[in-house]
Amino acid sequence: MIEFRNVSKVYDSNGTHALSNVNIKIEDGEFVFVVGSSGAGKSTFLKLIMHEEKPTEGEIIFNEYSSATLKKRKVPYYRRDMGIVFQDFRLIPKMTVYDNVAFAMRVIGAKEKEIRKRVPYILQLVGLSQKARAYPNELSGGEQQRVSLARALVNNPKVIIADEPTGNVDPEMSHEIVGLLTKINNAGTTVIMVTHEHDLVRSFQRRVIVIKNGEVVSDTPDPTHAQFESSTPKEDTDMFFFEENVAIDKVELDDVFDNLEDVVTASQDEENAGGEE
Amino acid sequence: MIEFRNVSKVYDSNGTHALSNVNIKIEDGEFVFVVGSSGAGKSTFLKLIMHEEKPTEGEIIFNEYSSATLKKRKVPYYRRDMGIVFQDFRLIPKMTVYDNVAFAMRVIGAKEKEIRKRVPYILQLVGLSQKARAYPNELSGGEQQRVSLARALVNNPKVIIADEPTGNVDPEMSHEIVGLLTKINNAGTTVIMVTHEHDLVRSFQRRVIVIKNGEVVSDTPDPTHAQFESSTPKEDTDMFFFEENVAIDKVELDDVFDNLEDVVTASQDEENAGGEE
Amino acid sequence: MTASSLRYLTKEGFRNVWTNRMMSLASICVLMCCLVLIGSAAMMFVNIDSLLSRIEEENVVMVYVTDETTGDALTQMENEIRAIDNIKEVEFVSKEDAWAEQLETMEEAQAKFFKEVSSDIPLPNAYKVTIENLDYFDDTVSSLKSLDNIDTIRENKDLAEKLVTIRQGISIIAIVIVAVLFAISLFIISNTIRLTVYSRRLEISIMKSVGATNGFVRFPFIIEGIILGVISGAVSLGIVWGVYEFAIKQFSSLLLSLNLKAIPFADYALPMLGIFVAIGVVCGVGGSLVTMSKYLNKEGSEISNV
Amino acid sequence: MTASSLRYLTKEGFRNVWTNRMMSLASICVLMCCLVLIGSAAMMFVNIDSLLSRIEEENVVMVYVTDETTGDALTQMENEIRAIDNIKEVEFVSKEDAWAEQLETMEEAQAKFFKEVSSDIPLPNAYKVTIENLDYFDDTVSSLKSLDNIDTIRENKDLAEKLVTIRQGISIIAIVIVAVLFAISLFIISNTIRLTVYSRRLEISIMKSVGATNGFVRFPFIIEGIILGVISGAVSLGIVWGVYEFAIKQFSSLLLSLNLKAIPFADYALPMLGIFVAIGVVCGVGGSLVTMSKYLNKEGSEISNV
Ligand SMILES: Nc1ncnc2c1ncn2[C@@H]1O[C@H](COP(=O)(O)OP(=O)(O)OP(=O)(O)O)[C@@H](O)[C@H]1O
Ligand SMILES: Nc1ncnc2c1ncn2[C@@H]1O[C@H](COP(=O)(O)OP(=O)(O)OP(=O)(O)O)[C@@H](O)[C@H]1O
Ligand SMILES: [Mg+2]
Ligand SMILES: [Mg+2]
Repeated sequence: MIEFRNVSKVYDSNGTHALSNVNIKIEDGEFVFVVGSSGAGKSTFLKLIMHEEKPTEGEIIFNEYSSATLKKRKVPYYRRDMGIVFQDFRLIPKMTVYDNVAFAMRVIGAKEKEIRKRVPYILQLVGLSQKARAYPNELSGGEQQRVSLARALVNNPKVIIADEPTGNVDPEMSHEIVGLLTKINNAGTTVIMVTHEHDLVRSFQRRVIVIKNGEVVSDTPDPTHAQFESSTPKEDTDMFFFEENVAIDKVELDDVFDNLEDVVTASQDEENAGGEE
Repeated sequence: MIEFRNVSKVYDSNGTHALSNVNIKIEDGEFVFVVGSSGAGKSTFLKLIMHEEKPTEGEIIFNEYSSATLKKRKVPYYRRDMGIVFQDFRLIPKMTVYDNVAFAMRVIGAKEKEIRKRVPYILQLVGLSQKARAYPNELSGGEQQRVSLARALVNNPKVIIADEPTGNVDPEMSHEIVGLLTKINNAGTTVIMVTHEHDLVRSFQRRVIVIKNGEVVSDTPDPTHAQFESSTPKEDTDMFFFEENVAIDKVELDDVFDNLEDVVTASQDEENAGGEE
Repeated sequence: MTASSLRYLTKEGFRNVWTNRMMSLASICVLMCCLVLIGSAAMMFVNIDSLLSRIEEENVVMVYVTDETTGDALTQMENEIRAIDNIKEVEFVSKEDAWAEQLETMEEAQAKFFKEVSSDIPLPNAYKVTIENLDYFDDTVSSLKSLDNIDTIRENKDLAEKLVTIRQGISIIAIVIVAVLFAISLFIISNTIRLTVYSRRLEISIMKSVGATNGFVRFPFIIEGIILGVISGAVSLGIVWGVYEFAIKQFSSLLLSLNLKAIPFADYALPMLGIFVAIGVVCGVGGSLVTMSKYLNKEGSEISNV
Repeated sequence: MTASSLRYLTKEGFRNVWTNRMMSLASICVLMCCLVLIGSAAMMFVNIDSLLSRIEEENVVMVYVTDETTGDALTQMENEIRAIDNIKEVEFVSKEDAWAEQLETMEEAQAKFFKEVSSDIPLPNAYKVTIENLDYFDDTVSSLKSLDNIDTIRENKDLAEKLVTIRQGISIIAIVIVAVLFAISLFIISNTIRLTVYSRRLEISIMKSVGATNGFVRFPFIIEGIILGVISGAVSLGIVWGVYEFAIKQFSSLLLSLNLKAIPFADYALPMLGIFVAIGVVCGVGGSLVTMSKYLNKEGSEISNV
């Protein structure tokens, strides 16, 4: 069970209020989609669960642990109950795909024999058997992402935390991946997945948490009622920070870039047109 | 004008045939979507255009340059005609967002005064004015991606090459970004964009190049006829590389992961169900 | 930690030496340079010290015996002198020998003059007493003075003291120089190791975020440190040895003309190897552990700033 | 390159020193250690050399004059001696003084004996001639021999030669040691710089992929190298100076007892500063440029392997 109690998170370095007063409870065995626009605080939400960041206020309960009292020494053991797919993959550059995945098993002291059986199986599951001996920098973006997924799955963890695990793969494969996660969830594993692909959320009818500007604006077991989209997203985040005149002097450029509002409106029109096609 | 003449690319390090015998011609002012499954060779296609990789066979013509005769010394100047959004962003970690974008202008010797006008304008265009003083590691994934986009746009290049520029942002913002690129394209700039979001391709009716296993399998100005999806994608890439028995001994795991074919079939069923909703 | 973990981590340590070979090489080279410097300095001072101690040996006290003492009395006296502490050597110099030697050193004219003047020998019999340890020079001389049948004692206290001062001074200089070299080496090595660990902080941070304990992350670094330390210790010893033998050969004519013999390196090889390897291992292991703790203590997302 | 680019790149060089302060500090420290070592060794040898040259100065040739020479002849002779090349000092020693001095050094008994035997002085008058450069010792002595009124010449060729050999030996040792220190320093510094550039290869590669020319990427590194070189050169000079003064103070009693005076540092400060800064800048700039070319020559995607 994961519980957020009045959690707020402010990043010290530049005072960004990433999350404000979040109260959420995720029961064991749930499958939760977390959606929200760019910079809304989704990754922060996950980082708080995995204790990579500590809340500025409030506390996070994970099973018997509380973020307020968790000792540094205990963090590695705490994380071993989780399988995490990082948004930036976090593969070890000096290790092959096989070793990257095996590393997660080695960390918990698994036997070499077990590793030799399990890792190929998992790699095959994400379609990377052929790339086992490749290094991360020899992989395509989607392949790297799948290695990160494989590493998260390999220990058969109690909770799977996936930060946009399908951002770099094609829609078919996205569906396969979420299908895989659903299967794992059906066997009792909690799955928390951040995604931008609303198609996925619609296909797999699960609980959806919508985060907007650091606040949970919607939390519903039925995605048809979830408010994915905010009406004027850009103006939320853009505050015309610079005092200087942002117009540029070259005339042709003015032509090209017009002004901001026009672009937004135009593209939204097109989106509406395209979406209903 | 960009032209591929019988281009093949084999990565030496592990002998991967990333592209085979590609013949493509992209005229000035075109807007091209490049789609294909993970590992198909899309990024390789772009890397060949930007001369980051050299073709194993054939040659690539970009305006008056040919990849076969381009001198090392000339590469920086060659690249200045291009604005590139990298799949892995490639932001300089030690520079702020502002400096990262300004860097592209400084490289071409722009005046400080011009930079001070232009950069805020571009940052505002991608909705990042507020983050100008942040460092890349203080940004969310989508924000980093937009910085990379801003850097590609800032010099008003002749060609924009974007490798999944919308992979980490929400669908609305994706539409805005493509809308922006369309506007720029309307003013005469060539745009080549790799994407996984078929929605986008459908909304913006442009030329679509489909790459599959390193070959161009479809190249059509009309996306409705483009073959986005291959029927059995996984089996293309997975060759059951490992000889060992990939089954695992724990019974519950067998339950969870079933076998591969089942997963693929199940998820595709669900996809079909969801897509038509 | 299970046995299979240990096996894996040890293998990983070896593998890392190769994977990060650029940094391994840099560390080994820097360590080696420092060890070679220290070793060479040490050998130089060992030689200077032995040279000085040989000069010291030649510092003697002349004990002049009264003219009346002859035969048995002389023998008894020699035994008495030998019985005194801190005496290294006693040599009897008969007055005839002494006079002949003295005439030898004189100008011809002067010698002729003396020989013409008198056939008597103007010198007494004497004992040439070599003192063992110049630190107790005064005590020994007063013991000598308390003997019977002594005419005078000619001691060159000044020279003796100067030699002691020089030797002490050089010892201090030697210790200071070796200590300074050692400190500088430690500093340079720690800097090098800091840089190598720094360039691996991404790796460390990823390992932590996958659930590795600090011990698990550290272990391969320890193995690496040991490997690098042993290699650089052993190679440095070889280099110092080679340089030493080369230097001896180069300066052989100088050494011969000064009537000196260089100390054989073999006497020092084994302890030096031990010290070198110990320094290497301590630096390699200690350095990386200390530096690493900085990155180990962070939880997570500080990675990026690569 | 436009003026605004130059301005930006220079600023960037300064900024980088601060942004990569860990690495800057490491480089400066390593450079400093090496320069301090070299400087200290150089000062040590300068002092040893001056000491030896003072010992050499005391090496004299005694020119004994025939008994018949007196008055004007003596004066003329002194002038003749002075006219010879390579003569540093000429001192007249009358036979009375010489005899008194010799008696002084004798045993009491012996002196008494001599005084009783004869009131004649068995020594001739003499000139104590100090030779300037021992390398031309033989020439000078034969010039002296060719003078009139000379009884004998007492030259201690052996000692003179030994001193020359020792001094030459020490000069060679000094040069070898400073050269070795220098080589080792270059090596250590290049390693350090290689590591710092290595940890910035991601940055370099990104810059290149955005269209920066090699010159554009290099320029801030050049500025950085100059800054680091100047800082470490200046600080090292300060440290060497401080250490030197401290050492002089520590060993003042030893120096006094040996009747020596340390060479004042100020004489060497300026040239040493120049050399230090030059070494620092050359190392800093050269090192990073050489290392960087490896990364500059790659086109693109080799970045990742961080
Ligand atoms: N380490 C950090 N220091 C300072 N600010 C940060 C840091 N990490 C994130 N932020 C800021 O916090 C806000 C939320 O970031 P977060 O990464 O949670 O967004 P997100 O919802 O994951 O967005 P995306 O979909 O783009 O990944 C953003 O405005 C971001 O700039
Ligand atoms: N540097 C490299 N060395 C070796 N193989 C590589 C390298 N880069 C890519 N590959 C391989 O070439 C193939 C094509 O890679 P590419 O990056 O072009 O795929 P992609 O179409 O961009 O995929 P994605 O959508 O996942 O980014 C992949 O199988 C990949 O593993
Ligand atoms: Mg995120
Ligand atoms: Mg790609």
